[in-house]
Amino acid sequence: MKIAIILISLGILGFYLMDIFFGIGFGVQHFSNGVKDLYLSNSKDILKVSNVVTSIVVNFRGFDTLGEVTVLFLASTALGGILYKKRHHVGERSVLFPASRIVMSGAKLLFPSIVLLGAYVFIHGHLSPGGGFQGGTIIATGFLLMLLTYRNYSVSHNRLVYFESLAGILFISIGLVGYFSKGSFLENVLPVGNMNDLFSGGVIGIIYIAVGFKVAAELTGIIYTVLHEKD
Amino acid sequence: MVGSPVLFVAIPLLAAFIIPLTGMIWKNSVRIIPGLVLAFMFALSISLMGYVSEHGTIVEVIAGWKPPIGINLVFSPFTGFLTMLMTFLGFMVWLYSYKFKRNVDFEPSMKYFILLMLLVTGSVGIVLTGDIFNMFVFIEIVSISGYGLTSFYTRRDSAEAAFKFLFMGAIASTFLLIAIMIIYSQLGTLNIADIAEKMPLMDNKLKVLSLVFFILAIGVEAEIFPLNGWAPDVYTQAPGPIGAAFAGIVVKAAIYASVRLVYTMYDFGGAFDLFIIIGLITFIVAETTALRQDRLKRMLAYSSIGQMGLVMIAFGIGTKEGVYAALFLMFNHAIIKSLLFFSGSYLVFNKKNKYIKHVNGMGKYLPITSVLFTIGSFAIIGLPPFSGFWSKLAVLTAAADSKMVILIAVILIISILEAVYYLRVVNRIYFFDKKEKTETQKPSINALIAMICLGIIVLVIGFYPDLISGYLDRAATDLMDKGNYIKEVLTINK
Amino acid sequence: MIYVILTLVLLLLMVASAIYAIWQKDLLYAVIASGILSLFLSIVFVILQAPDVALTEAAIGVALTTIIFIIAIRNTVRYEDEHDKKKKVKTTTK
Amino acid sequence: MEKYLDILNVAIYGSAVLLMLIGLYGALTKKSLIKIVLGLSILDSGVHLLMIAIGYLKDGTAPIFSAGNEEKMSVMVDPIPQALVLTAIVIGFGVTAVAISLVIRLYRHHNTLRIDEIKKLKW
Repeated sequence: MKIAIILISLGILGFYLMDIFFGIGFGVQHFSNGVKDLYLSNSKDILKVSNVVTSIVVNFRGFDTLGEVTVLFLASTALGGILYKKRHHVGERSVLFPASRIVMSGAKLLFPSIVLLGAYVFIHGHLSPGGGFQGGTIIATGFLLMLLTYRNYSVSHNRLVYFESLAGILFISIGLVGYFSKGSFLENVLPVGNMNDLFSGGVIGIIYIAVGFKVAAELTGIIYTVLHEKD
Repeated sequence: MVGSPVLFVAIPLLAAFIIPLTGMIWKNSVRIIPGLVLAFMFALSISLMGYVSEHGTIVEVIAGWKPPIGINLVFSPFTGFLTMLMTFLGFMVWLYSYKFKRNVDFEPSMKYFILLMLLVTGSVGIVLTGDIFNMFVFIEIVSISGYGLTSFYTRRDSAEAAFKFLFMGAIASTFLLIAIMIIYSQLGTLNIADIAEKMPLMDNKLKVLSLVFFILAIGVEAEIFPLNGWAPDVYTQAPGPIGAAFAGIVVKAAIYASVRLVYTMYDFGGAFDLFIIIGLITFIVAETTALRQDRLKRMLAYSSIGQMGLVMIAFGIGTKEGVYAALFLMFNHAIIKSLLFFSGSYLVFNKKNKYIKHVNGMGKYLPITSVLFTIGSFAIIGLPPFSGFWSKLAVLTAAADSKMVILIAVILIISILEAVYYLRVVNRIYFFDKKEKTETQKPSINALIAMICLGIIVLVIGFYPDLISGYLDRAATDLMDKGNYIKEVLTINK
Repeated sequence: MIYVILTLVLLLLMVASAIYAIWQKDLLYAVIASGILSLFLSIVFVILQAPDVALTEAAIGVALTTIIFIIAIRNTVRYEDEHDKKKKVKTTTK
Repeated sequence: MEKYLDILNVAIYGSAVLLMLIGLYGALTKKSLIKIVLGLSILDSGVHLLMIAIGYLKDGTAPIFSAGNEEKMSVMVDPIPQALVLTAIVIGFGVTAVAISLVIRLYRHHNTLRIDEIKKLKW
């Protein structure tokens, strides 16, 4: 009975969703005077940033990114409050299978290059696909590999907090510098440089690096907290 | 101008990132800094309100891009009024819970204040922002801090209540994304003022469907009837002050969001009728359910849902008097329900299931708390010398002006039910004898100060309702004037 | 043409792995299936010209979400409904 | 080419909506808490596919200016849904992490994942 009600309501929902989106159409220009062209041209002419998604995420809609970083911060804070006790001590973590020697050496070999790749991705966020979130996540997966492979590998919790807090403070202080010198939060205060240069886009690169560090620290912290739960 | 709306978001986030560092050096700073920040936000809102009442709406752009491109924050008489109310309540909740006793070690309790501060920040962000996707981000901030705060007690049921809340919140956030994308795909913009201006271009069917998705999504936080299954459990299981924070801050922000959608973004009148229908159903169902509850906090939760229904009805009347009444009701409900939650948690302190029968004879043991609870009960029923009377009168007058006779009858009948269950509790406090010998907890001094502050506000507004009517009047005018909002936002010269 | 076919195949595989993830009683397999869904999704994002999103989805959807689910399964139960299997699994994984 | 576009219209929106429905079905009917969270994450994936599909433009290029194509602005796909999805994915991960930690805690209290045995509060 309950399943029947759920199926019927899902059917109604699906019907309306398909109706809406088939009507909207795929691969066509939907609107005539939206903000899309403004974003593209402003990103090219004023900010000199090649990757438009980056310029939207960091500058045009930078407030969203601030909120997003806060969501991750909140998630790791709430996680610590929810899983309140029975934490393993460092190095006492149980592993499903002990890693073989090949996996251990491979992980040791891969770890620096994963971190390097992550750093590359967030430093070049304004030139090529990628950026702070992607790079930060890649670095976090590197730490994840080490945590899974080595039984007694541990990340200093205090050091994670330092990185997290300092990166967050850097983000907001860049915003406040913009507010106090130009009159608007997160406004660009540095010269924008030339298109396709590493030093282009003014503060965008710096903010994305801060975001990268923050995301990496937060995701590593989340994984570390969950992994150290006693079952 | 002293300060700027962007500081409402920037300063708390800066503080939230600094607190883990200072907490390593000085443990007490994790409690004190959030309080200072909340006090700062309240002071800032007062100073900006003074500016706004003289010079008109402040529109603050982010990153130096004019509104259709960038995100903007709008501090108008309406949003400013709500911001002032929310930050004041946030500060009161902080003051009340500064020494709130709990039986777990200190380490999680430092997270409590960070989560509380960000809960208030997110709600203020929902109210101030002028961009629907930014509103989504703030709603997620509020939700996640809500999940953390709900499961804060280490009892087993609190995690379940939080999971329930999370389940509904996660589904709601996907609906919100769908609604945002429908609007974006048709109009190519995310700015509320810009959408409001271009709304006539949109197909009528899509307009209705996107509004339905919006209401489904925001209704979860706004406790609209079929979507409020989480609310009673969360109010029961969360720490006492958090119940007040939900009823006074989060729900107000969600109501604001739906009102902003219907009054500013959408341009068809049927939405007002939808508001009245939803509000009536919520009001009737919640108040009749509240009558049957045997646990104090569940009763307060259902009463809170019912009051939100009344607010929706008042907004649905659609005239300026209706908006005035709804805002007055929101103000009163925020203050009174916080007072009831604050004093109620001490009346049933440390009891296992917080049944209403636990308050028996508390009038002798906790005289001040009991008096404050009684004041709150009388005020929320709408007895004449208290503030609740004026707001209920305003609702009835607004309904009478619009010739909605059935509405008046329903509100009056349901109000009698409300009186029955509140007076039942008050009766138990004073005229029943305490049966079992259980220890009672005297409120700590900071909690007492917070409660007395709220009680004084209830009494003062009750005797001098004119103190606040100026603010309410300006806020109502501001909300009704849609063209002015669009003009203020889109023609900012920065 | 080739992209159209590739997209269709990927979409079909995505829906299939979603159904498998919901239908499968063994939670570990279900979680892996949802990880595979994310992998296909990130390829579809590349085809739809969204490389930034594809990178994020690949890193978060495939790696981190899956691993968090797997940690949760390790800390709890592996099978969806069978109570008698619960004890057995707990002893074998320890 | 128009014909393929029609097929893709049906296929992409259809599979996105299907993913959402499958996720919702799993979240609403399954009894295991982990299955419920899994359903929610599949629901999220469906919405993300939907959002990216709205921003797609026929024969479009990725919204990145490289040395040769500064003038090809009109054929770029819409960057805004991509930015929104980027935000939504990260937020979704935060919610999933919180949900999983709640699941672990519920398991610790009740020693089961089945929701019909946990139900103490009214659902």
